[in-house]
Amino acid sequence: MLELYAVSKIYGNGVVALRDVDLKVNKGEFVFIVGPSGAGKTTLTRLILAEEKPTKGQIIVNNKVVNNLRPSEIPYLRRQIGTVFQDFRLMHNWTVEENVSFAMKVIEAPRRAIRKRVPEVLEMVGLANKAKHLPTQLSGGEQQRVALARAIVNQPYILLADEPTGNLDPETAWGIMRVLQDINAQGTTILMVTHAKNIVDEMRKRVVALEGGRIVRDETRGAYGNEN
Amino acid sequence: MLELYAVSKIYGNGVVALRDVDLKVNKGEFVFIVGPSGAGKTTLTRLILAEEKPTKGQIIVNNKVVNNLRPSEIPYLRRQIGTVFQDFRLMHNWTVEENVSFAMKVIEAPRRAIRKRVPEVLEMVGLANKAKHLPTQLSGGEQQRVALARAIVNQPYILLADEPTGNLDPETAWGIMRVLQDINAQGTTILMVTHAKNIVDEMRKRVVALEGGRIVRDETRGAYGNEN
Amino acid sequence: MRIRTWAFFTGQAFSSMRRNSWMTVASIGTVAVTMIVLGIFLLLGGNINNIAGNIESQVEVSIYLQDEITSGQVDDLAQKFAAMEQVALVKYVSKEEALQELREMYGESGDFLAGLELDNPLRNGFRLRTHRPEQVLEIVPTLRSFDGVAEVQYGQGFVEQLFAVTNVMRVVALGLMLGLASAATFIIANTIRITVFARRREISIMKYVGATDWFIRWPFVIEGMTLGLVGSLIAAGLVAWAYSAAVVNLAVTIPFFPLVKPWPFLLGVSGWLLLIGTTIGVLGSTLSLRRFLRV
Amino acid sequence: MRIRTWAFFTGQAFSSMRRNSWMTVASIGTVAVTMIVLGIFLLLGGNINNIAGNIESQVEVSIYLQDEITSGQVDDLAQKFAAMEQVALVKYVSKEEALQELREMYGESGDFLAGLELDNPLRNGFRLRTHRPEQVLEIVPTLRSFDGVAEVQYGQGFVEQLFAVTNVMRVVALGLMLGLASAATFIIANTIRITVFARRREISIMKYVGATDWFIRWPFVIEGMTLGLVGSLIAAGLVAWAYSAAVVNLAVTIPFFPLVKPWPFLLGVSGWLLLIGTTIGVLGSTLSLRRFLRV
Ligand SMILES: Nc1ncnc2c1ncn2[C@@H]1O[C@H](COP(=O)(O)OP(=O)(O)OP(=O)(O)O)[C@@H](O)[C@H]1O
Ligand SMILES: Nc1ncnc2c1ncn2[C@@H]1O[C@H](COP(=O)(O)OP(=O)(O)OP(=O)(O)O)[C@@H](O)[C@H]1O
Ligand SMILES: [Mg+2]
Ligand SMILES: [Mg+2]
Repeated sequence: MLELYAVSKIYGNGVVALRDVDLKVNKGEFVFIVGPSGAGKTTLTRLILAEEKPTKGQIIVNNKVVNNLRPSEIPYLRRQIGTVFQDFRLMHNWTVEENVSFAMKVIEAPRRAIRKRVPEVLEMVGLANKAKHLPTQLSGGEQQRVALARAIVNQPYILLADEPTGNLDPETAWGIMRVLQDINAQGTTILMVTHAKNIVDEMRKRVVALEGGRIVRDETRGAYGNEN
Repeated sequence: MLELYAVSKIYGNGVVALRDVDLKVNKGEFVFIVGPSGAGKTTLTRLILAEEKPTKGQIIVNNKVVNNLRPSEIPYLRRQIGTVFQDFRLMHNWTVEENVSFAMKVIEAPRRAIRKRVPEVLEMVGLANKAKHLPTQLSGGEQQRVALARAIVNQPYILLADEPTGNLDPETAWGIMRVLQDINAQGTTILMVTHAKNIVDEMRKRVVALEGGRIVRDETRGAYGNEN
Repeated sequence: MRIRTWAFFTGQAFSSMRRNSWMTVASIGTVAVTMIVLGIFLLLGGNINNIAGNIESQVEVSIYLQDEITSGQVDDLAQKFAAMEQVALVKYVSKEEALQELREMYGESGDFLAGLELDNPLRNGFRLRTHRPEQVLEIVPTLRSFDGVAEVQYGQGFVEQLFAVTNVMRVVALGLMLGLASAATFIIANTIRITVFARRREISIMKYVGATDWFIRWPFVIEGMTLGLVGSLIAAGLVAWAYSAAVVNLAVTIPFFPLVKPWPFLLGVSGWLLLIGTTIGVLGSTLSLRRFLRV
Repeated sequence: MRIRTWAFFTGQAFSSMRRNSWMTVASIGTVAVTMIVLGIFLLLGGNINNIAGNIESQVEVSIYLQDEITSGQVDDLAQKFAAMEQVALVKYVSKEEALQELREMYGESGDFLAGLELDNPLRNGFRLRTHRPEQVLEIVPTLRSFDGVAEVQYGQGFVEQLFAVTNVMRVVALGLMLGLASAATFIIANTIRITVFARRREISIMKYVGATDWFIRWPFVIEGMTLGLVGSLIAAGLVAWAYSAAVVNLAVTIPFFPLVKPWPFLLGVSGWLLLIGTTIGVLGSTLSLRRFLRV
């Protein structure tokens, strides 16, 4: 499903964000990516989305090499991957509903399917009553859940979620985790970047820990911190 | 220092974000504001900053009534209050250093003071080596710490911090909490909106819990959740 | 792409114009004002060209005949002149007619012409006009070579100067029109570029969600086209209205002033305005998008 | 405010222009192009006005004297004419001089004037010019009332028409200049509004950090001023260069064409361009800021 071979990323200003990262994620896995601020977690998701090109190494998504896709192929890669961006990236002057349905319009889904699916997903993230609001009229946590709704509305093969619970209270966060588990159970591979120690510790899923751009730990049923 | 009397806020679209909130915070206090997503926490900070006007009630900061300040007085109110916004609000095309020093230029601080203070504050939040970077070249947690640096650089009377650790790993978050405690010890009143249960539970400071726009709990040495 | 996608693009374009109403008004205003200025230049240019043509078309050749010539020879010459391909008009002017004209020209102060009827010092002759004024210069040598022709006059020196003036007028008018059309293109394209720039964040978000370049581009194309079309429609309307009014008014104030008639002149001018406005609207938005689509 | 704050504002303005280099180039380009067009209109307007004045200033009054008048009366009349405040120039033209002029006018085809010296049918007279051409119409009745004056001619009918034409030319030229100046103002102000709009987020952030309105405004004012100044400097330079070149060229091609001399004409035109460009730059940015400062 997702393979990284000796991937390094050095940004234009010389910052080394990733060093020789090898990672293989199978279909249907649920992986937590943890690590201190600036460890390279977001950079990893950017490379997978072809938002940045790796400086070295190879990235393969669904048996397709990502790092030298033609520009015209990138949209099709991104449609297979639902993404919750750390900074949400919502359209400020579109309603919640329009933000979510846009992802379906992009793949030219039938109008009927859109009308059925969007309220369903908004219900899942607990925003059914905010469908007609603009993101600027929402709280931080509500915006984050709109971003999640947009990411899952197309039932993508892979879900990249960059701190999807960062702005949520523990209770709402657990609600969201249940949604992610459901999606995962239906076959979606999930990579979730998070700082929520209690969630990682409780769920006991695979944990990949980054530090200074290197993978320092990769445990199948891990915890947030090193347990020894 | 900070007093709210029967404050209500109904947004233009009819959403009731705060209902009849009474709150008094004394000089030098450290207050956690907690509550579920959409409870009205950010709205509270917005009213204090005169970013929005309350629909009803009175807000007093430093013995000055905030809710009918003349537009020309608002900047002087905001200079007494350092703010970490939930969405950071950094200038994308200014370096970290410029973002932080801008708050000092606004109050026309001497150039020498700026040159001394800015690196000091960047050191405190652990970003001394990123001074010349643009926010777009920073990780989410790094941006959040720039926002904190800007908020504290002028040693304000009041610090409003809206989830200042939301994008930080637990270790970095604790580093930031120590910074806040230091500032608080030097006399700054702190209102911190947060979802970090373990931080609130550990620090045992005053906790104000909001729910549906109402204050449902106000304990002097409280915890994140209700303890009974 | 499917019909519902096209409907979406159109809806997209119109709701974006409504949401950014402020910027929409500014853009349409800029297009309209620029196109009005261009329209005025086109009208000026058309009229300058017309005036130049009018002036030139007054150029005629006067042929004076020898006194001893017979009327048979005169008819013969008339036929020869008419047979020349450059010649458009041949008119015989007897010396009596010439004197009469002189008298009309001088009016009251023409007293000194009194008594000349008895001993008319003028000569019989022809006046010729050519199809194109410049041809005057070509035919003069041939005319001089005909038997019975005493003298050929065409305002020697003056005609050459006149052509120089009218040519300069034409070049200046054309230069102004082309220059203004480029300026209009530049201004409108710039305005649209800045409005696209103001929305670069939205464009990048669409790309991150998996939209193809054309999916993003179409609403902008439709929007650019609409802005350009509406702006230049306003301009064309105002320009046409103002020119028609001006023509009516000037016909009263200075009846002899040779303004080009409104129809079909205005049809051409409006057509150019609409074509240029709409084209720049479409191209401006499409080209400006390019740099922001690279994410 | 302190000097370091002013230094900060200036630095701010320039680094903002550098960072948004793309938008800066677009704005300066728009100002320059718009101002070039305005400059061309000012040049056209000035020249039209000049041509109108030239044509009008050729208007003169011819006074024909009664044949029986004495030379003492003639001197007397000359003094009376010169004493009239509207009269700028008085010239005596004897009938011999008048005949000579006629002959020169007709050149070769003036054969019919031969022999008139012996029995000159023309009359002695004066030619007058007034300070302002319109004054011709005022003084004619007075002139007619003088003793010894047989007839007064000033091209009746024609002069009225001429004034009508030159007045229309002036009105059109002035209208075009004012219209174009408004258009330029509108386009430049619009461009600056859109660039300010594109930075509304930055403006609101400054306000949230406690900046006063003027603290935010000054860098924009300096930036707007610089954009306007640089754009109109470019325009003024190009217009001045092109006009000087055109004057030199036309002096060769059509030497008699009455173009206004480059100096000090160009000084006035450039001055206007710089003044308008800079003012709109400043006002445009200041006024556009208003709506975004309300946070
Ligand atoms: N566009 C960029 N240009 C240059 N450097 C960058 C850029 N983006 C990130 N960096 C740097 O690369 C490093 C890794 O950043 P990244 O965003 O991947 O961290 P992260 O693990 O997501 O951190 P966080 O938990 O704070 O979001 C950081 O040091 C950051 O400053
Ligand atoms: N500008 C606005 N216009 C209309 N409604 C708004 C606006 N801002 C917030 N709201 C609504 O007001 C309520 C309170 O929002 P607020 O941002 O204060 O919540 P919060 O407690 O900060 O939540 P979070 O923890 O998710 O940030 C929410 O229901 C939100 O949708
Ligand atoms: Mg990150
Ligand atoms: Mg909030």
